[in-house]
Order: sequence, then C-alpha cells, then structure tokens
Amino acid sequence: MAHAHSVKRHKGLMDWLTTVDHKKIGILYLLAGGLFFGIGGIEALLIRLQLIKPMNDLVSAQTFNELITMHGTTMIFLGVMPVIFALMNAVIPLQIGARDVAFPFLNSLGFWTFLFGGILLNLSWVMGGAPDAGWTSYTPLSTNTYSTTHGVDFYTIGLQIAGLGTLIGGINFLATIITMRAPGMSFMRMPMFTWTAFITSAMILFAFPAITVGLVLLTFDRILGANFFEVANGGSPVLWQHIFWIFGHPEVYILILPAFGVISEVIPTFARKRLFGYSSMVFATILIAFLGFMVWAHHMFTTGLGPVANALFSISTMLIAVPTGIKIFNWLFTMWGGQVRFTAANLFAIGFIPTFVMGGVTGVMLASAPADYQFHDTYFVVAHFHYVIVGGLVFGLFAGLHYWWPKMFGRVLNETIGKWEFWLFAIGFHLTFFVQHFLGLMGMQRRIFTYLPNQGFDTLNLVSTVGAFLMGVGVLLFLFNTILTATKPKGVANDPWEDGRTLEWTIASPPAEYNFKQIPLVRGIDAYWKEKMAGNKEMTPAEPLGPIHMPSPTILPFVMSVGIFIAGLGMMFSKEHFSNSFMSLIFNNWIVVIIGLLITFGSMLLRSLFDDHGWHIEVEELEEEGVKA
Amino acid sequence: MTSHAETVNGELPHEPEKATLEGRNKILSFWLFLGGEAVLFGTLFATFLALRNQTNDGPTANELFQLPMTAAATLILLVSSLTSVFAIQAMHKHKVAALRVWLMVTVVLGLGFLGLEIYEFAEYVTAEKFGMTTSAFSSAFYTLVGFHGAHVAFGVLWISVLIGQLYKKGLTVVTAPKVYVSAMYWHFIDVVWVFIFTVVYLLGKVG
Amino acid sequence: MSVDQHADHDVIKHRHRSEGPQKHIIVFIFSIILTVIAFATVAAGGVNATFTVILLLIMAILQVFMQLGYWMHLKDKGHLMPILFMIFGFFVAGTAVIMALYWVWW
Amino acid sequence: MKLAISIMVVVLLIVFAITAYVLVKFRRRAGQSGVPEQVEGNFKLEIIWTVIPLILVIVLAVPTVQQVFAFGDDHFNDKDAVQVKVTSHQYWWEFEYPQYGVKTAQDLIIPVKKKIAFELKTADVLHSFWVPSLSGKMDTNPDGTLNKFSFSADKEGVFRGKCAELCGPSHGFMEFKVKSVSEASFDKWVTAMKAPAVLPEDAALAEVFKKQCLSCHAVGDQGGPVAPNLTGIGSRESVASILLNEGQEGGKPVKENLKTWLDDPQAVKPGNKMPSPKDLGLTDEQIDGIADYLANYKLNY
Repeated sequence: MAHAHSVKRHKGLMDWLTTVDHKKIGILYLLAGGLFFGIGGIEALLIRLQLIKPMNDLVSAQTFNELITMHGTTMIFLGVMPVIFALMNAVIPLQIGARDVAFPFLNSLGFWTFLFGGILLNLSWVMGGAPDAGWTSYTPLSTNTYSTTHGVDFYTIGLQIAGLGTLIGGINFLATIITMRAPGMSFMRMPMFTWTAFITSAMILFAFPAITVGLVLLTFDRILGANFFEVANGGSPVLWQHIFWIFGHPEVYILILPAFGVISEVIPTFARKRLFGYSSMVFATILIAFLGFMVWAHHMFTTGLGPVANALFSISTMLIAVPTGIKIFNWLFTMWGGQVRFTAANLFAIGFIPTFVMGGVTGVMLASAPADYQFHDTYFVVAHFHYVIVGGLVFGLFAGLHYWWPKMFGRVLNETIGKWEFWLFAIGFHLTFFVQHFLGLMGMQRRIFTYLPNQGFDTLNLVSTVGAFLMGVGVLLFLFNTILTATKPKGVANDPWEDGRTLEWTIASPPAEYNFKQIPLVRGIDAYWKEKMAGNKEMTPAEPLGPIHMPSPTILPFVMSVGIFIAGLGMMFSKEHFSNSFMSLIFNNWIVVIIGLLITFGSMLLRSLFDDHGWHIEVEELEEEGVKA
Repeated sequence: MTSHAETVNGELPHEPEKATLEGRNKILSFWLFLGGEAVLFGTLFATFLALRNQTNDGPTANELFQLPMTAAATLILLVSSLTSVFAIQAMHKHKVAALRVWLMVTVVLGLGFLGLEIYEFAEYVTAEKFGMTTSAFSSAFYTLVGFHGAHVAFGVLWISVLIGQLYKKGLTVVTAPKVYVSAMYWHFIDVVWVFIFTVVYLLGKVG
Repeated sequence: MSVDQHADHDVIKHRHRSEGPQKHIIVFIFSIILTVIAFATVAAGGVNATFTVILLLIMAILQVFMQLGYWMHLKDKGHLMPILFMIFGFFVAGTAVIMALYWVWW
Repeated sequence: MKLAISIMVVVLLIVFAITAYVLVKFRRRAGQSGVPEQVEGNFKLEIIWTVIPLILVIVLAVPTVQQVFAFGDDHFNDKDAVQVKVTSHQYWWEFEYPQYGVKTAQDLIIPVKKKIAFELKTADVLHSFWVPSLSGKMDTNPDGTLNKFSFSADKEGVFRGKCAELCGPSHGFMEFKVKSVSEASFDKWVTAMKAPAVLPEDAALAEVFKKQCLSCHAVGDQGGPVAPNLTGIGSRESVASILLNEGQEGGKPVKENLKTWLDDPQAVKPGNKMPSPKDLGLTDEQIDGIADYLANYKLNY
C-alpha cells in the first residue's frame, strides 16, 4: 500500500464537476443554495409587490399561485437546505478532526442529485407553467382534475430527486459523525454544531422517506391514473395531508436545528466563554427532534380530526416550548459574565434570540387548537413561520456564513458592510413580518392573490412590502460583500477570530486538501480552547506523520444525477401528446425514462466493478508544505 | 485504527467485512439506510391500511387473495433469507466457492419469488379486472406490494453483480462488505415481507 | 477488536469456525412455525376476528425480532447505533400506521 | 386566548430584559484581555427554566383541552339548532337548510342568537369555511370526512365570510356574507324563498333565461343545482361575492355589478366555471335585460 497510485488531477470546471473534497462540495452547495435563494427571493418580492395595494393586477391570479408555490418550495427545499449542507460540509469534518466525510463519493452524489432536482423543479417556469397548488400541494387541488398543467409534475418529480440527494447527504453525515471523530472526541465532547448536524441528519433520514412516498403516490395518481387521492374512486385527500406533515413538521426542525448549532458556536466564541449548560443543550436538541415527529397534526387542526387528536397534538406541540426555552436561556447565560464582541456574525446570532423567541411564542399560541381555528391559514401563520424560518434559520445562516467564511475561503468578510447587512436585514424583516400578525388577526387569509379594499389591510400590506425590499437590500449587500472580499488577497490566520474554541480553528484557512496533517488528540470539550488554556499553540497529534490516503475525483456522481434528471423528465411527459412523432415515440414508450435509468444504474455498476484505490499524499510532500507554511 | 495493519499482512481476517474502516462505515450506514427504509415502508403500509376498504365496487381483499400462493411466496423468501445467512457463514470461513453457491441459490429463489408475484399480478389484472386504476384499494395494494417486488428485483440484480465480482476479484476486504451489506438488504426484504403477508394478505382474508 | 484477540488469533479463528449453522436453522424453524400458525389460523377461519388480528401481529413481530436479532446480528455487540436507528425507524413507521388507522376517516 | 397572549407577552418581556441587560453589561470593553470564568452550567438555574415553562405549558394546556372538547361537541341534532348544510364549490358557497327545504348561495341568512349547526362538505377541491368575526374556521372535505360545527351570532348585522384553504386562482375571491336577522325576518325570508319562481316578464327573455341560465342556476322551484341559486339575488349583499352592492362600503348598484359580472365573468373571478354569456350567444340587450330582471328580483324579509 505504500506505493502511490497515480491520479488524474483535474483543473478548472472539471475539477468542480469531479471533486469529492467536502470543502469544495460545501462551496458548491453554497453556490447552488445562493442561486435558488436568489430565485426564491425574487419570487417573494413579486408576491409582496402584488400585495402592495388592494385589487392590484401586477400579476394574474394563476401566476400568483405559481409564485407562492415556488417561493415556498424553493426556499425550503432548495434555498436554505443547501446552505445548511454547505456549512455542514465546510465545518463538520474539521470540527470532529477528520480528513474527510465517511463517503466522499456519496457526498458528491448527494449534491449533484439535489442540484438536478432543483433545476428540474425550476425548469417548470419555462416549460409550461410552474406548480400552483401551494408548497403543501394539497389534494385534490394538485391532482390532474384541478391542476392541468405539468406544474405539479415538476413539483413531485423535482422534489423526489432533490429529496434523494438530501437523504444521501444525511446518511453520509450520520456515518461521518458516528465513525470519523478524532480520538478522544466522545459524543459528549462534540461541538454543538456537530451535534445539531447529527440530529438534523437523523431527522432527514426518518422524515424524507415519508415525503418520498407521498410524492410517489401523487405521481402515480397524476401519471398512472392511480386513486390514492381521487375522491370519486375512494381516495382520501386527508391522507395526503397526514403524509405531507409527517414529513413536513420534522422538516422545519431539520431546518432550525442547524441554526441552533451555529448560534451555539458563534455566541461562545464572541463571548469568550464556554457554552452554558452543554449537556442540557444536547438533551434539548434530542428532545426537540423526538417531539418533532409527534406533532404533525397541529397543521391539521381545522381538517377535523376530532377532539382527541386535536387535544393530543395541542399538548405535544406546547411541550416543544420547554426544550426550546432551555436553549434560549442557555444562550443568554453563555453571554452572562462574558466579554461580548459585536462582530457581524455575532450580531446575527444575538439578533436571532429575540426574533426567534417571538416566533416561538406565536408558535405556542398556534399550538392551542381552539385558537388555531382562528389563526390557521391566515397571515398570522405566515408571520409565525417566517419569524422562525427567516428570523431563526436565515439569521443563523448569515451568522454562520460570516463566522466560517474565513475558514471556507481564507478571507474575512468586510465587517462594516456586514453590520449594515444585519441592520438592514433585521429592520426590513421586522417591518415585513411583524405587521403580518395583525393582518392575520384582522382576517386576511394567506395565499390570496389580492384583497378587497376597506378591510383595514391596505396600510399594513404597504408597510410589509417596503420591509421586504429592505430585506432585499440587506441580501444584496451580503452578495456585494462576498464579491468585494473575493478581490482581496487570501491568507488569514488559522484562528482569525482569535477566540476559536473548536478544531476547525487549529488548521489553515482554507485547510489543505487533507485537513489535518496528523489527526489531533481531543482532551475535552472545546478541544482547541482547552489546549490554548493549557498554554499549547497546537493540538497534540494522535498519530505519527504518515502518508495520507485520498479518494480519487470522479465524474460518476454527476453522470448518475444527469441520468436521474433525464428519467424524471421522461416520466413527467410520458403521457403527453406531442405533435412531433419522434418525441411521441421516445416519451410515450418510456424510452427516455429507460435511457435515464440505464445511465444511472450503469454508473452505479461502473462504480461497483472498478474499485477506487485512491491515491496517497506522501510524507515528503506533507513536510514540504509544512515548511512552506 | 488497526484496519491497515490487518490488510497489510495479506491474510484475510475472520470477519473480512469489518476489517477496514470503509467496510465498517458501509455496514453502519446501510443500517441507517434501513432505518429510513422502515419509514418508507411504514408510510406505504399506512397508506394501504387507510385505503384497504376503499374498493370502489372493485374486488375486495377477501375475494382476491389466494392463501396457497402467498404461502408459497413466503416459504421461498424465508428459505432465501436462510441461504443468505449460509452465504455469510461461508464468507466468514473464507470458503469463496460455497459463498458463491449460496448466493446463487439466493438469487434463484429471489427470481422464483418474483415469478410468482408477476404471475399473481397478471392474474389479478386479467382475470379479476383488478388494475392500478380500479380503486384506491387497488392502487395502494399494487404500490405497496410492487415496491417490495421492486426491492426484490433490485436485490437479485445486485447479488448477481456481486457473484460476478467474487469470480473476478475473489473475496477481499473490498468485496466482503458488499456481500455482507447485500445480505442485510435481503434479510430486510424478508422482514418487510413478513409484514406484507400478515397485514395485506392474512388480515385481508380476515377482513 | 481488542488486543488479546490479535494476540491469540488462531484460537479466536477456531472458536469462530466452530460457530455452525445450528442457531440459524433453529431461527428458520421458528420462523416457519410462526408462519404456519398465522396461515393456519386464517385458513381454518371461524376464529374470533379480533383475536386473529392480535395473534397474527404477535406472530409477525416475533418473527421479525428473531430475524433482526439473529440473521442480521442486531443482538451482537457493537450494534448500538443500528439498534437505535432501527427502533426510531419503526417508531416513525408506527406513528404513520396509527395515523392511518384512526385519523383518516371519520 | 387572552391568557395565552398575556403569558406570552410576559415571556417576551423577560427574555428581552435579560438580553438587553446582558448586552449592555457584558460587552467587551477596549483593552479587556483576561479570560472570563468558564462556567459549565448551573443545575439550579437550568431546573428553574425547565420547570417554569413546563408549568406554564400545563396552565395553557388545561383550558385548551377543555375548549377543544367543547368545540368538538356535535350540535347538529339539537332541537333548537338551525341546521345548515354548507357545500363549497370553486368559487362559491351553497347553503341548504334541510329543516326548511330551502337552498341558497353566497348570502347565509341566519336568525340572530340561535345556534346554527353546520355540516360542511366540498363539491370539488378542499375549501375552508370561515367567518372571522363570528367563529373559527373548519375545512370542507369530501364524503367520509365531513365536518360539523356550530356558532351563533349575538347581534344582527352582515359579517364577512371567507375561504381559508387555497382552492385555485380565485381563492382570494371566494367570499360570502353572513346576514344575521331577527327571527321574524328569518321566517319571512324562508317563506319568500319557497314562493314560486319569478321569471322575466318579457316572454322571449324568459325563454332565453330558462334555456341559457337555468340549465345550471336555479330560481325558486326551477332550474338546476350546478351553479349558485339566484333566488332573490337582487337583495343580496354582493354579486359573485366580491362585487359589493350598495349599502356596503365602496358598494355599487346591484344592476351595475350584475352587468360587470355578466359582461365578462373571467375578468371578475379568474378560473370560475361560469361560461361567458356572450359566448353562449346572448346579445348585449339580452344581458342588460337579464341584469335588470335579476337586480329587481328581491325578497322581502
């Protein structure tokens, strides 16, 4: 094994298409997430423009429904999920002291599958109309009878493909965190972000199969004429709601938990104080995840499940307030007695706390079924979930991006612009969504494309729209900041915030391909901080310097994803009537689907038949780089 | 991490599937995957249970199902599960030839099961006028049992590819985890079938 | 693998080799018996329906436990994570089934 | 709900106060270099902020459960309840009073202070029946999952009703009105509804109306059930639920609204199922005549 295999090292575009390096895949996730976040943001601004005044006719009713559907779907599945995965990819292996993830190949496959699913979904805009039944796609509105374009097909197939990618990513991170931790890093010494990534991945594992089934059933209804949700033939629309929310509620915790993790990293660093109540934080995270699977029907109080179900789900939902409260107070007491520094990252993290608490208290109010009969499907709900998802998750993501940007790119984002971003975004956010609580209480339902005057909605909607544009400016500033920073020279210190506590700050920014020359020995929670306090400059290595085995880059994940993409398109149009006879031939006979699947399974076969021996970075090379550094 | 030392000395360890970190990772994450599969099939079962009485004037479970055929399918799959246990035992004893034979028996039994299922479905569609579009019950039935059937088909293909690799590459620390994982998959298929014959067929007969 | 296992490789190997197929054949026979009980109860008919349902479910769960434990080695050491994840998988699947039984029609 | 809001406001104030205090008191000062004490946690504090929220949750849960069960009671067969079967359509509401043998659309007439017991059903996609100022909402589901609930209006007046579940392009326009009237008026209304249909006086126009409109709509004892019942449409609060009639803020004369609607239904309510009268071959004069007839088709109650 000592002898090194020669390996093709790609340059430029090919390098990015074939990379299996978690740090590069993290950047790819960030780019893809940024793209979809931008698309979702533009959709949001169009929605707000349409609602700026009563009886507005900027967009048609149909277009508006497409906009809200795509805004929700894009933001949830394609906008914030990949940014979460970007941070997880960029940080988790470093935090646990690993050279890579457990399955570099799967990591790449997960990304490309996700990306092609997202592209497929967004192609709907130019291929005959976007989905229009809401991001929840309640049946029968989303069945063939009432949604006659291919929009919902793009939704079902695109999300299945993107979901597959997410699931693969989730399993990869679970395995990575379980088996790849550095010596000495027990579960109870893992950084909080790693913990939340672990729990989030577990939730992905258990929640995504449910939505996959739901989407398969809806696809079968729409394409194969099955009757799962066809009322006339015995199907049940309520069943769709259950399946959707059995996935859907865990999904929102999948989103928020990583934000909790980011906050738990950023606040201690900038307060120069260890996380208060680490064990109770871990416990609270697990409890939230567990309860998250038992509250789904609180989205269905008005469906009419009956008093027993409504009472049960009311109580289980309220219980979630307890572990969440634990977290809030732990963060506050982390800062208590510390030395809080107001960097851009920390501003977002601190801003997260009151904002998220506001989303939390409206959540408890919604948890009460009798009150929800009034609140449900109004702008009160819209305000609530934007407070937790934007005020919670997106604040958390911005905190994380500012915090780890130097580790990912070797450059610190401009702090002054960063602070402007925060204030614009935060003020815009509250302007947009705070007033929506009152709109909801006054009786404005969600998902209406316009509203009659004289209901007292006009001014508040105008304020909301103005706020949305302020948020938009904040996001543009962030974009500008990243571009500006990219023009600056690389080369920040290993620990640019000077108070880094975890392993990622012990290595170069950005880290070498192999992350750790020698795997570090972990002696306690906040491993790096512990060494610092003991007066050490570096971690104690847990192994002698030796050749490092690296996985080979490969194009197969990309090809496999292209195959799935083709099969998905083929599936969608299999019942379409084409004027072109060649198109009818290949689509109506499932030839396209078969070609797509052959590409995918063929690549899988290739992967199985030809072992990847990888390649080695030799000791001499490592030492050379050591000298250079 | 002792994995490297074990592969270097050239001799295959007792449990070759767990000799390398890659192998152990593979097995662990396959378990995780099976946890997700449990939810997948759980949701399909839930769908079936919710729609089991929605027959829309089409055939009902009681009219449709023939116990002898289900019993035969059950026996075939159960035996194939046992043969894949034998395959793993052969692997642990480094008897590559026996391993290949047991895997082949498993594949043949899997094909037998698939044949029975296809025959059953064809019978329902032609003789009983019970197709995917007949009723909500029929959709749920074909989707649940069909998903399981697709899993069996994939398993058959997968194990066949592995048999080929065992001929070409022999039993190594790279091929062993693959064989082990495929056996886990095969057992899981059998576990799902236990629930299918109970919930779909037997409880369908009970009504 | 612990250190003494390495030290005494041959003995270990021998001990492992002696692990024969008996255990698995017993599991197989058990599975067959449980299956036969289930099929026979239904085929015989006339038994109280509620009782049959409960009996069938018990037979199925017993069989699944045996196969997971022995054939898939979940009862062996070092399977904490697989056990945790399988339990939670079955838990989520179970909630879905409860949903289907009680909260879809009213 | 007041209890919930007050508890939540208190929680918010506490968190905001602690946040503000921490941010002011413990900001890093220039030249500060020492390392603060690394506190692992505080068992007592952690217990406190676990137990207190738990108690608050219990305080909230008890009334919630009581209300859930109270709301879940079925009053449909109460002796003194007025039964109303609501059927929702894309994008209009049908109200049937089985005790009186009356069917109407869009304007739900109810006697004040009496319990109105609803049975909710949809004819197509899911909708949700909601009168914000009178009660919470309930989904309208297909057969097998029908919902029942009840409310009563304390005072006479007109209340806005809405659809709260996305149901297609005109979801936002799927409104209705609840008109709470005295019991005497209600009885008069029922009698008026059961009176024989009044058709256009002009025989030719009546023929056109019967042929083109009554194939789907109904007036009195004539016509079909597919589209909204038009009996007494002249005295309703709106045309097509969003063209408000005189008497409401921003309202216009009934006839004008009817003409707007008949002129191009799709322009008023995108995606609705009504064919354009012009496409059916009606002339402008005929449309005008029908609008005039409908505007004057009033019920006296």
